[in-house]
Order: sequence, then structure tokens, then C-alpha cells
Amino acid sequence: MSKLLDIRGLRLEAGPMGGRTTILHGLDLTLNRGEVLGLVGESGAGKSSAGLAAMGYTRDGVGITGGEILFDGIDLARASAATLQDLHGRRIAYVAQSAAASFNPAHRLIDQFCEAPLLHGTAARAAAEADAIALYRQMQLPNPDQIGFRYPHQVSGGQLQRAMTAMAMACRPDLIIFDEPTTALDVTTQIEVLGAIRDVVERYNTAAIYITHDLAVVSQMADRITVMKHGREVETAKTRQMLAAPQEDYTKSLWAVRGLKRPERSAPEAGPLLSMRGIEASYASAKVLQGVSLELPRGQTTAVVGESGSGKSTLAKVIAGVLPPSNGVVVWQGSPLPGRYQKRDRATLRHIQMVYQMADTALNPRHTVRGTLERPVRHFTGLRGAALGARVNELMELIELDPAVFLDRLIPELSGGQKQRIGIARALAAEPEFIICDEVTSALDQLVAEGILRLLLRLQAELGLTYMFITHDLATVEAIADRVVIMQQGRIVETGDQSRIFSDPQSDYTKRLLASVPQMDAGWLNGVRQRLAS
Amino acid sequence: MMLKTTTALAAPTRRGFLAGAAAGGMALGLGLNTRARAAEPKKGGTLRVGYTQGSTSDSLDPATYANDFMFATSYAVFSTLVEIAPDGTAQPDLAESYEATPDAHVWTFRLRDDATFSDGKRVAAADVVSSIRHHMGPESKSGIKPLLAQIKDIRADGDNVVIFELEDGNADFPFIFNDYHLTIRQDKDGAIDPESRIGTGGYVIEAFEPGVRIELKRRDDYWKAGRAHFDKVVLLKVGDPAARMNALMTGEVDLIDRPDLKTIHLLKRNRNVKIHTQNGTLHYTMPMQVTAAPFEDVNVRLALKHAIDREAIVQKVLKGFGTVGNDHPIASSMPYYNAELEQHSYDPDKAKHYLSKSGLSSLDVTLYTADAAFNGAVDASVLFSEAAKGAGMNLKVSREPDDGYWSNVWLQKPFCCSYWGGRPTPDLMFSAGYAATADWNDTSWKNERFNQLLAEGRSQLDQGLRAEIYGEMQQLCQTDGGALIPAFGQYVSAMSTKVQTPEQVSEMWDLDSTRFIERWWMA
Amino acid sequence: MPPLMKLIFSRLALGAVTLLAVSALMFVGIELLPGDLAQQILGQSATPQTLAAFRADLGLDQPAHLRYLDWLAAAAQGDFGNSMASRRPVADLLSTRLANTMFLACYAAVIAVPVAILLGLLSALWRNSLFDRSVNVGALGAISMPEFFVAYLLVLFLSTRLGWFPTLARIDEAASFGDALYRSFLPALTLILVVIAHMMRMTRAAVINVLAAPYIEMAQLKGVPRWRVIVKHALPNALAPIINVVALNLAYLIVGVVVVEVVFSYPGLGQLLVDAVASRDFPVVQAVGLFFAGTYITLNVLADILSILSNPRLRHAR
Amino acid sequence: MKTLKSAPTTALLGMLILAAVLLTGVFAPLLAPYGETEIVGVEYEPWSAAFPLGTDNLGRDMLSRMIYGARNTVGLALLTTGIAFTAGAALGMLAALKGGWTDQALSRVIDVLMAVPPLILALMLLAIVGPSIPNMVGVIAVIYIAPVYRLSRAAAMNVVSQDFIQAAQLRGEGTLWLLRREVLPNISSTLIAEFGLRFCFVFLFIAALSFLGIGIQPPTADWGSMVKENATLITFGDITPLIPAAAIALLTIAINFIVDWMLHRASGLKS
Repeated sequence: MSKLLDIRGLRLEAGPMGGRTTILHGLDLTLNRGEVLGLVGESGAGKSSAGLAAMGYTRDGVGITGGEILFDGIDLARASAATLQDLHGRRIAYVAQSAAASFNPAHRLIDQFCEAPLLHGTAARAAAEADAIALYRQMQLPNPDQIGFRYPHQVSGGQLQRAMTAMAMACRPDLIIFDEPTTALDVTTQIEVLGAIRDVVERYNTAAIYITHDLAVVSQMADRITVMKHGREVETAKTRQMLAAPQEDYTKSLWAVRGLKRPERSAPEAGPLLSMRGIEASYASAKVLQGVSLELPRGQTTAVVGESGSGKSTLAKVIAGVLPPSNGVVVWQGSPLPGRYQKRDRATLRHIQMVYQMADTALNPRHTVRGTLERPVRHFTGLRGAALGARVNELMELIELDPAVFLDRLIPELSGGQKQRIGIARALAAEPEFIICDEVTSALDQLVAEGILRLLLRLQAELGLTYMFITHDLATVEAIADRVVIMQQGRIVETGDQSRIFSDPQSDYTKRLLASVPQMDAGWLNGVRQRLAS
Repeated sequence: MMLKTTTALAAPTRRGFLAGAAAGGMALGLGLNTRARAAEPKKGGTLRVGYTQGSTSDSLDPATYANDFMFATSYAVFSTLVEIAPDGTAQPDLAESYEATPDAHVWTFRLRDDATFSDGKRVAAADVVSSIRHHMGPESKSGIKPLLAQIKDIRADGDNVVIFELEDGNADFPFIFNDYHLTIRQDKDGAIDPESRIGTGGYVIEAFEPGVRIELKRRDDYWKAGRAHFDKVVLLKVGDPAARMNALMTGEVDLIDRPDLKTIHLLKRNRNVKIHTQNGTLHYTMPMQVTAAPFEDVNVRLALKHAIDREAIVQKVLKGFGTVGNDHPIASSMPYYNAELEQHSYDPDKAKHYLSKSGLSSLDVTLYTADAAFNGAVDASVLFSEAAKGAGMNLKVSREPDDGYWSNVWLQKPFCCSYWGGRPTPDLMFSAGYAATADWNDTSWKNERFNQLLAEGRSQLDQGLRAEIYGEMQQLCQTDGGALIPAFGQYVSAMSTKVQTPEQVSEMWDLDSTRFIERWWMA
Repeated sequence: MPPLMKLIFSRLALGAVTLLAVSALMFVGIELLPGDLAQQILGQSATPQTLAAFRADLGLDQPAHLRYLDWLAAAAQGDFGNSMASRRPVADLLSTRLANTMFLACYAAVIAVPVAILLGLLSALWRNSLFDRSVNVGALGAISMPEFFVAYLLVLFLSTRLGWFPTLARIDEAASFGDALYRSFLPALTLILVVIAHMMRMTRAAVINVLAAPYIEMAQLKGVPRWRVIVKHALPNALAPIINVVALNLAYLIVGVVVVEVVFSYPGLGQLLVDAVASRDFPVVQAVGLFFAGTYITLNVLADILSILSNPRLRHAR
Repeated sequence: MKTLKSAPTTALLGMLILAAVLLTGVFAPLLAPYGETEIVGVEYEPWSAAFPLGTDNLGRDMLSRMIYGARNTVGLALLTTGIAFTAGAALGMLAALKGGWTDQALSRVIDVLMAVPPLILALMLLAIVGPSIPNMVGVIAVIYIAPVYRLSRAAAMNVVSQDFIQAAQLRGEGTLWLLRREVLPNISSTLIAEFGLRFCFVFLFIAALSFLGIGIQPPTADWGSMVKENATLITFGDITPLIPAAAIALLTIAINFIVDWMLHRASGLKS
């Protein structure tokens, strides 16, 4: 097997002179022709930078400060701009995480497909278009003959992702860098995309670097896996080996995430804390919720599961009173709630709190942690002075952050996980009975997410909170939910105790959803596809 | 608007009527050839003039003339019954001669028979009657209307005699007809068409864009001998002083009015440019309304009169184009000028003295000003307030917008800047702006002795007594009057050396009393 | 694309309403101005009875709201009445000057817009290069000079010193097109210098802003040359803000040129409006004012529509 | 301090100049060799030891007038811009937060205001209220409220769509608090940047008004009217009017350097 790519002692540094931070400390990677290497790690591991560096490309402010990148004998670290320009798109191609953002909204898909072949002179326009359509067909895109003549915004995310893979294939490169190509997709679509990618890569025997944080996914795609942490290689092994017997503790810890289990709980106290009857809601003309009815048992966690567009977040908005329902009623402890939060009394506002998906936008970046917490405490409990300070410290203890260290930091100075904890603390400040958690973990790395989930479970145990947990990630559901509500296109398709839903799902959709969750088994993908095909 | 110095709005009637009655009184029906002649005029050439004034609202209707631009046009395209000659005498123009009954109650004007309109028609008595009537009667909004009030009746006697009957005798009556309002138009069944371009003047209108330009072409059949030398004349409105000077220096125009005095010393350096000045009776005033505090106290008035540095204003504002004033409106060049009067000058101690006499320790007054009042009024006011500081007074300068200055400030504010085009005789000057009854008594000064002398003077025929009377009146103005008159100005214009002027030009108003178009020529 | 149409129509309707409001505003403004036309024309010679006569003659004695409604009714039928001062139909008064103003504006725009955008693109392309910095400083210098001063400087050097161009921008029906171009070069240049900076800076900012988008990185990783990235990938997505700033400056070229008109005694609308305001000549103020407001609004609506069209998301529905 | 270190030289230069001008303004009486309006010599004296920049059209010391001019020009422009921003930003944020009718009403009024040519608006308003300095400040402020409103509305729109606003609303916070504590801090950098530019426009606008004769009243020295007062000299190649003009240009450029840097940082913070 001949080496296609050979990275030796690659150092990447970022930032201005003085405050430079090292992104990669002397990374070594090799890749043979036709081989697929999985690059795994949490955010900040430097896997994306490594992937881009493999193309001899670094983002603004990042510089290669050591080592070499031998692509087919050419050292990309020292290659001229012209050389790189010639290689990019022709022999090395790139597939970005968010296809929606990485397609130029101003041009049609096929024009963007043809750009590289034309520029590199590998094909004439007509030939390029024909090839595009052929590839679209191989990628199992719906009506491949026309789809290319659409604009990006007219095509769904999953299809875009496949179209981008096709585009990468345009010049039949020797190497493709896949940078988290499915992370932004729903599980059911993810399967299709993964399948399509793997087929085409195998078919043209293209070498690839597949970057992801999801071990289950990478185990479907890669021949070899390299685990990275903080810019360093942790361990590298053949996929099966890695799955069967991870050597390093860190690698093991990545597996361990699946270990989280909620405490067994006694049956719910009588009477739901909150219930909804025949809720209908719509944005402008588009109806998002159609006749949703459900009950949230006191002191338990109800997970609302669904893919994007299922209306699960809208449900949260209705309960919170941000989006008054056009029909139906929300009942809180037996009494109906006004549709608009403005009309609700402070007690109600206080007892229904929200924790948001994006901690970055959920917390005011111009406030300190103290400011963020003091305001609601004072607002709801009326505490002042020393008592106030004490309460804020208490909250910090609750979310396991050291007040001394964090209270006076600005929000942007916190990590993603810490921000999310502050978000929770802000909700707790109101001393609520009920908290809506809207995708609270989906933006976080698995280890961090697990921490948050543990915290939520602990708080529930200590404070007897009731959760409505909105998520698309079934692993999370399995970890913490007592009851599960499955939503699709604004309707509830199935409701039930967690164990029951997972053990024997009734509706087809639920079945498909469950089946689509990637498993830690290299054969899984094929299996699923056959099953779904039949 | 800002750059049309709105003086124009005021100008016509302020300096208009009767201007130019000569020092020696009147010379009725004198021949035309007594005028001193310069190097023989030469026909031909085009004169391009850059004018400060001129507005989009200009029209040919003689009742609406509001600025130099239209005055000049009026004199070039039309003509008047009487014109004031450079020597200040009244000369018949469209009229061939005129005579009055002994009591000067009835005036008979005989028209010349060779005067024709540009369409060839001969000027008839009816034309004159309708042209004058156009400015009379309740509907009229002509600036000269008040002066025609004295006319009881006009009638045509045959085709070329017009007879005026007056309310009272007025020996100066013919001078009225030099006014640009009173240009003669064609009669159409009892009235004139005010917008008509048909006139009796030396030029016809080729193009007229109000507020932009007017283009004139000489009439080959002009009836007046020895006039209208330029083949073509173009008047351009060039509001910005810098633009005017640039245009002159780059040879885009041959003549500009009101060059910026600030930079005239630099303009002089240009070899192809000559500066033209006229003395005349133009003077700048700062009227204090003697009915308003604190000006009702004569000592305050005197204090202020001694707190202004007149030399500085002549030098710095007029750039030497003028002479110091002595707080009365009679120019040294005018008859009956009182040379004995001691000259008021900048004297802080005196000012303080008068101030203490008025019982005031300090003085806080506001002087309202705008360059609309006169070119440099703002600077003059600033100089004044600086000088006044020296006399322990706080003189606040408030700059008003140029537009509406004459309607909103003059005659309204107790202390402001103004100017007078001046009058040829003390009697006319005093009656216009200082008589108790005068519409434009802008100081509301009502001095019994003064008004009594004014009446006497008008009827008095003995020159010696007249001198005494007017001498005393000047003294009264100076010591008691409300008008602070820092300086007499000159009309300044600049022109290419190619432009030739007669040795003697009429000095009353700028540019040969705005008759330059038919009097001047190209070398 | 009905939604787009709806958008355009609503914009237009809004424009009309705004226009109405502006006319009312201007009317009130003139009403509040000290003095009226009669006083302005009669100046100091105004005696109460002449004033009264004049006012009656002009219809100024009628109550304000009536005068406004009368005017509005007539204007609705396209009749803007006569100038109170000169008695000439407003239409005649406007026609030539309107032409002049448009001529000057187009003249300046035809040069300024492409140059500005080109400079903007180049300085975005060679960001932080010497070129970029010098263009930037030059632009700032240009906007930081008072307009009339820029004009004077141009006159000094190009006219009085070198004698290349006339200082008076006299254009009359006699002048040929070439003539007109030559005579009004200095005012045009002044305007160009004034507007170019703003547009150029905006273009640069907009393009640079887009350069941060993932699809730009994608393009580079497809081996697309830098200039092509800028022109083909960045520019189309930066159009909206550029169009808007261009519209804004075009409006300025038509509306905001009073000072330049004064310095070069150029017979344009600005001068007319200022005159009319000074002489309280209501019909003229209204006509010109409305024309200006109309231009501004039209240009903005146009800009909106264009930026909508430049956005495929809105151009091609899902 | 840390941020200052990271500032590019251009920005530092800008701040240096701005600081210098401001200090000059504040300490004008101490720095100026002669009084603001004091007539100390013959008009248009050439540069000399006594009059480092010569004298102006009335024989006042140019240098002293420049120094006092710094105070008046910058002071007034600051005041005017300040007013325009307080009002414009408040209204803009309110419109963004409330949306619906409040937004519609305000935005339409602003549209009308913007549709009238600013210079004409200024001429009219000043003719109505009379051209005193307070009036001028007021009028220009009113005129500049419009663009500021639009900017702050647009900026605030991005903020109000974020969850922390919703969180505060669900808490039942009052409008004022939302504007002051939640929205304002997040658009301040944009506003400051805009402030710099508007500030320049404002004193150029004042200069234009002076040129048309209704600007700052004499004998007050401000750079704009100083250019105007001596502008005709340029015709003859005398550089006297260039001095205040250069001062204006310098200040504008300086401020824009700072602004560019701030904008850069603002965008940096977002990403």
C-alpha cells in the first residue's frame, strides 16, 4: 500500500504574536490510497484544523509552525499558493459540516459543481454537467436531472450534504476531507447520507479523512480511527480493534457516556402538574401544532422527542406563553393558563422556567455571572444584600461551580458547559416547580453533556423538580426520561413509559427513529439500510 | 435664500425715488450735450456681467423689480421719461421737455416723436399713462406706489402730451421719473402687459432665465444717439463672491459687482482687472430706537456713539473703500454739509463718562445684524462689540438670517444694522428717514426742533439760512439722534481693463446708477 | 412570484403615503416661517394696505388648511399651480432646472458609482495592503473636507491656475452635450469626490463581511483564484448593502447639491428650492420638495426591490 | 488596557489626535496666546513669531481662533451628536423591542423625516426658530435622529431575537430595564462606531450651514465658519483657510481610524 498522505510533526499555532496558542503539537498522520481514516475528538481537539491542514490550508490567524505535510510527495506546508490552488478541488477536496452554509446561496448547485472542473480544465461544461447528474444519481438524490438546477435554499439539508459530496467528487480527487458532514442532520436523514458517502468513496476508491465527534458514526465509515485530544493524538487503531478494546482511558471515557442511567423512581404522585388539551399553534400561516394533548406528571421527566420541524420547540413556546395557542388550553395545577406570558401572574412565571439550547444566546454576553443570577433572585424572592449574595453562592454550589472563581466572570469567558450550568442556575434562581429543557445538551460534547444530565437528575432528586425535556437525541432520552412523547410534523405519534417505548415501539415512525440511532458496531449501517430498504 | 443679499428686497424704494436731484437744484429742459465726454465710445463687443443679485422669482413686471439684476435689465430694455445725468441734473429722456405751472401743481410732459418701441411702434401718451397707472391704485403692489400717491390725475392730451395734476406743488416732481419702476410700456386698451418684452430701450431680450441669466442684443434702430455700444450683453447671477471673482479672473465675465472687499487687495494684483469705485451718498447705519430701553436715554446713545471704532470699520470692513461717518446722514460731498461739527471718534473714557451720566455702571445690549444689512455688517458688528468691551460695555452680536432681514429685524429690533442709499439733498434725506412722520424713521426719533427746521428748510429759498438750518439739523442728529452712522461707503465693482467707462459716471447707485449697459463700452 | 409583487406594492403604497406626509410637513413648515410672500416681495416698502391687497391677490388671506386642500386637489390632477412670486407655471419653472439637476446627478453618478465599487472591491481584495490603506485615507480626506471647500480647491487648481475648466457651470439650451459635459465638469467632480468615499467604504465593508462566510472558504478549497472568489462568490452576496448605499448617494446627488450649485452658480433645483423657501413661494417649495422626497423614496423602493431581486432566497421560492 | 495594546497604530494615532484636540478644547484659555475674538493686529498678517499662523480677515490671531475653534466645533458637534444618539437609539431600540404598532408608527415618521432633504429641513427649521446656537444644535440633532434610529433599530433587531431577551421577558422585566440592561450593552459598540462617523458629518453639516450663513454666530470661532470666513482667499492661493480645513480633515480621519478599529473589534466579539 503506497502512502498518499504523510503528516509529520505538524505544529499549528493561532493568535497574534505573544498570546499564541498551540492547536496541534507535532501531529503525525499517514493515509494510504483508498483508505478512510476517522478523526475523532471533542471540540477543541484540533481535528478540524488537522483536516484542513491536510489540504495545506489554515484559517485566518492560524499558521503552520512546524512539521511537514507530504501529499503524494509534495510538501503542502511549504507549497506555493499556485500549487495549492491547483491541487485544491482537483486532487484534494473538502466536504464541510454545514452544507447549507457552504453552498454559495447566489449560485445554482450545478454551477458550483462545474466550477472546479472548468477551472482545473478537467472537463468541459457539458461533460461536467452530465457527470454532475450522474453523481447526483449515485448519491440517490431525488430527481437527479433537475435538482442541480436549483438554488441551495430550495434543497433540504440532507440532500445538500449529498450534493456537496458529489461536488467534492467532481474532479475525482485522490483525497477528500469530510468535516463532520452529518452532525447537523437528523438521525433518519443521517443514515441516507452516511450510506451515500460510503458508497461513492468505495466506488472510486477515494482516500478520505472523516472528522467527527460521534464514535458510532465514525465506526461505520472509517478503516482506521485516530482519537485526538487537545491537539495531540491519543491513540490510533483499526476500527474493529478500537471498538473492541480501546487502550487509553480517554478513549474509554468516550465510550462510558452510554453508561448513564436514571435512578429508579416510584410512580408519579396523583394529578399532573401541567396538562395540555387540543393545542393548536401556528407561525403566520404555517400550522406547527395540530391538536396536541398531553400530561406532565409531577416530579418526573417527560422527554419530547422529534426531528427538526416536528414542533417540539413550539410546544415549549406555547407552555411558556411566548406563542399563544390559536386553539386549546394549557392547564397548570388544575387551572387554565392565559395564553400570553404578559397576562400571567408573577407566581406562574416563577414556577415555569426555561433552559435553552444555545447557552451563548440564552445568556446576555455583556453581563457577569453574578449579574445574571442576582437579578432573577432579587426579582422573584426579593432577597437583598447579604442574603442575596448567600443565595447566589448557594445556586453556584448547586450547579457545582466555585463562586469565588466564576461569579465575577463575563459570560463569554465561560466554556459551553459552564454557560449551560449558569443557564440552569438562572432557572433555579426562581425556585420553580417546573423546568422546560429545550435541547439543553445537543450543542455540547458528550462528556460535558453527560455532566449536565447528571446535574439535572441530581437537582430533580434534591428539589423534586418536574422536567419537560425536549431533544432529538434518543441516547439522552434513554438516559433520563421517565415518560417519552414522540412528535412528528406537529402531531404526537406515540406516548408511553420510556422502557416500553424503547422495548416495543408501536408506530412505524418510532421504529424508524430508534433504528436510525447509530450503534457502536461497524456492521450496523449495512444492517439498518437493508432493513429500511425491505 | 442665503446668498441673494436680500438688501435687494429693500433696495428699490429705499434708494429709489428722486435720487440724483443735483446739488444745484434743478435744471429744467437743459440740452443733452453738456455732459463731459470721455474717449470716444466704440460700438461692438459683448459684455458679460456677474451679478450678486437676481432671483428665480424675478419677472419683467416693473411693479415687482427687486434687485440690481432687474434694475439694469429695466434700464437696458425700457426707458424712462426722465434720466439723471452723470452730473446729477435731471434730463428729459423719452420726454422731450417738461414744464410746470408756477405753483408746481400741474406738470406737462411733451414726448419726443422719434422714440419707438422695438416693434417699431411710436411711443404715445397713452403708453405713458398706462405705464404710470400700473403702479397706482389699490391693486398695485409696486414699490413706488407711495410716491405716486401725490398724483391726483394723469391724462393724455393728444398723442404726445401727458399732464399730471398733483395734490400739492412739488418742485422735485420730475426726478421721480428716473426710477426704474416707471419704465414706459406699450398700452393695450388702457393697460400694459407687464410681462411684455417690447420696450423702447437700446436692447432687446434674447433669452431670460430668472435667477440665472438674461441675454440682451442691441437694437439697430435705437432712437437715442450716442448710447448702447455693446452688441450683446449677458447678465449672469453669480451669488458667491469667490465665484464672481474667479469668473472675472478667468475671463468668463468682464464685470462683477460687489467684489469681496476682504480679498480685493489680492484682486488688485491681477493686471487684467481694474477696480471701479463710486462715492455717492451710500452710508451704513446702526439705528437705535429711542423709544426702547435703554436707548431712550440720550447718554446711552452718546456712550455707544463713542464706543465704536469708526476708523477700524472703514479700514477692516470697508477695506478703506469709504469714509468715517459722524452720526448724521449727510455726505461731505453734499450741499449744506456741516464741516464745523466735531467728529465723533472712538473714546472709551468719554463713553464711560456718558454711561455713568446715564446712571448705568455697565451696559448689556444686543446688536442685530446680517450681511443683508450691508456687505460686512457682521464683521462691523463684531468690531463694534470688541471696541465696546474697551468701554466696559457688553455688546452682544446676534446674527440674523439674511432672508426676511428687512421684514423681521429692521424697524422691529431696537438696535440693528441698516444702510441708506442716500438722497441727493438734506431735505430729501431727512424727510425719508428722520422726519417724525417718515415711514422709515427707523429710530422712532421725534425731535420737535428738528422737524420744525425740516419744514422751514423745504420752503426756505435763502441759501445762507438753508445752510444754517441744515447745519443745525445735522448737529441735532449727531448729538441727540438715534442713528449711529459709523461710515459712508463707496460702491465698488471690478472689471476687465477692456471695459471702458465715461470720465464722469452717475454716482448715486452702483455702476453708473445701473445705467452702465447703455453708457459704457468695450475698448 | 406573487409574494415579491406584494412586497413591491406595499413598498410603493408606503412611499405614496410618505409623500403625502412630506407635503403636509412642508406646508406647515412654510406656514410657520416668519413673514410671507407678500412681505418678502414688498420688502420694507410694505404698507398695510399694499400687503392686504397683495395677500388677497395671492389668496394668502384664505385659511391655511383650505389653501392646502386646494393645492392638494390640483396637484392630484398633476397641476402644481403657478409660482406666487413670478406668476409662471411651476412646471415651466421646474422643467429646465430639473433637467440640469438630473444631468449633473447622472454625470457624477456615471463616474462615481463604478469607480467607488471598483475601488471598494480592490481594497477588499488587497485588504490591509498599502493600496487599501491609502485609498481609505484618501476617501476619508475627501469626506472630511467641507463640500464648498473641495469646490474652491478644484477651482483654484483646475481653473484659475491651470485654466482647464470654466468656474461658472453655465449650461443653457444652446450648449451642445459635449459643451455641457465640459462646462459642468468641476461641479460634477466635486460631487464625485464627496460621494465616492462613502460608497467605496461600504462596498469594501460589505465584501469583507461576506468573506467570512463558509462558502467562501469552500470556494478557496475548490482552488478558485482570489479575484474570482471576490467577484463571483463574495460580490453577489454583498449586493444588498451596496445597492442601498448607492441609492442613498444617488438621492444625495439629486437632493443635496445646493452648496455646489451656489459655488458654481449652476442653475439647478436646489437653488430654486432655497430661493422659494426664502420668498415663501409655497407652490414652488411644494413642487420641488415633493420631487426631492419622491426621488428619495423612489430610489429607496428601487433599492429594496433590487436587493430583493439580488437575493435568490426571495427570487426563487422554495 | 489590554485592548488598547492590541489596537493598531492607526487607531492609536487616531486616539492621540482626538485626545490632543479635546485637551486643546478644554484648556483653550490657557493655551491660546490671544483672546478668541481679540483683535490683535492688521488683517491677514503673514506667519510670524507673534502670530504663528498669521491673522484673519479682522486681524485676529489665527492660532488662538484655531484653539478656541477646537472647543466650539468639537464641543457643539459632540453635544449635537450626543442628543441625536440618545433620542435616536432609545426610539430605535424601543421599536425593535415592542415591534408591531410602535415600530410601524415610529418607522413611518422617521421615513418622512428622512424623505425631506436635510439641508432644506435645516433651513426651514432654523428660519422658523431663528439661528441661535441652541436652536442649531436642536435642529441638527432632530435631523440626525433619523439615521441613528434606523441603525439602532436594525442592530437591536438582532439582539431582541435572542433567548436572553425572552428569558428576561418571561421573568416579567419592565421595558426600561430590558432596553437599558439587556439590549443597549449589546449594540453599544455598533452605536459608538456610528457615533464617530455621525460626529464628523455633524460638524461638516455645521460648516455647510455656516457657509449658507445660518451656522454658528460670529465672533465665535469654529473651524467650519473659519474656513468660510476666509474661503475667498483660496481663490488667490492663500492657505489661511486651509488651516481650519486641515484641522477638520485631520480630526475626521483620526476619528474614523478609531471607529474602524472599534467596528473590527465589534465584529470580532460577535464571531
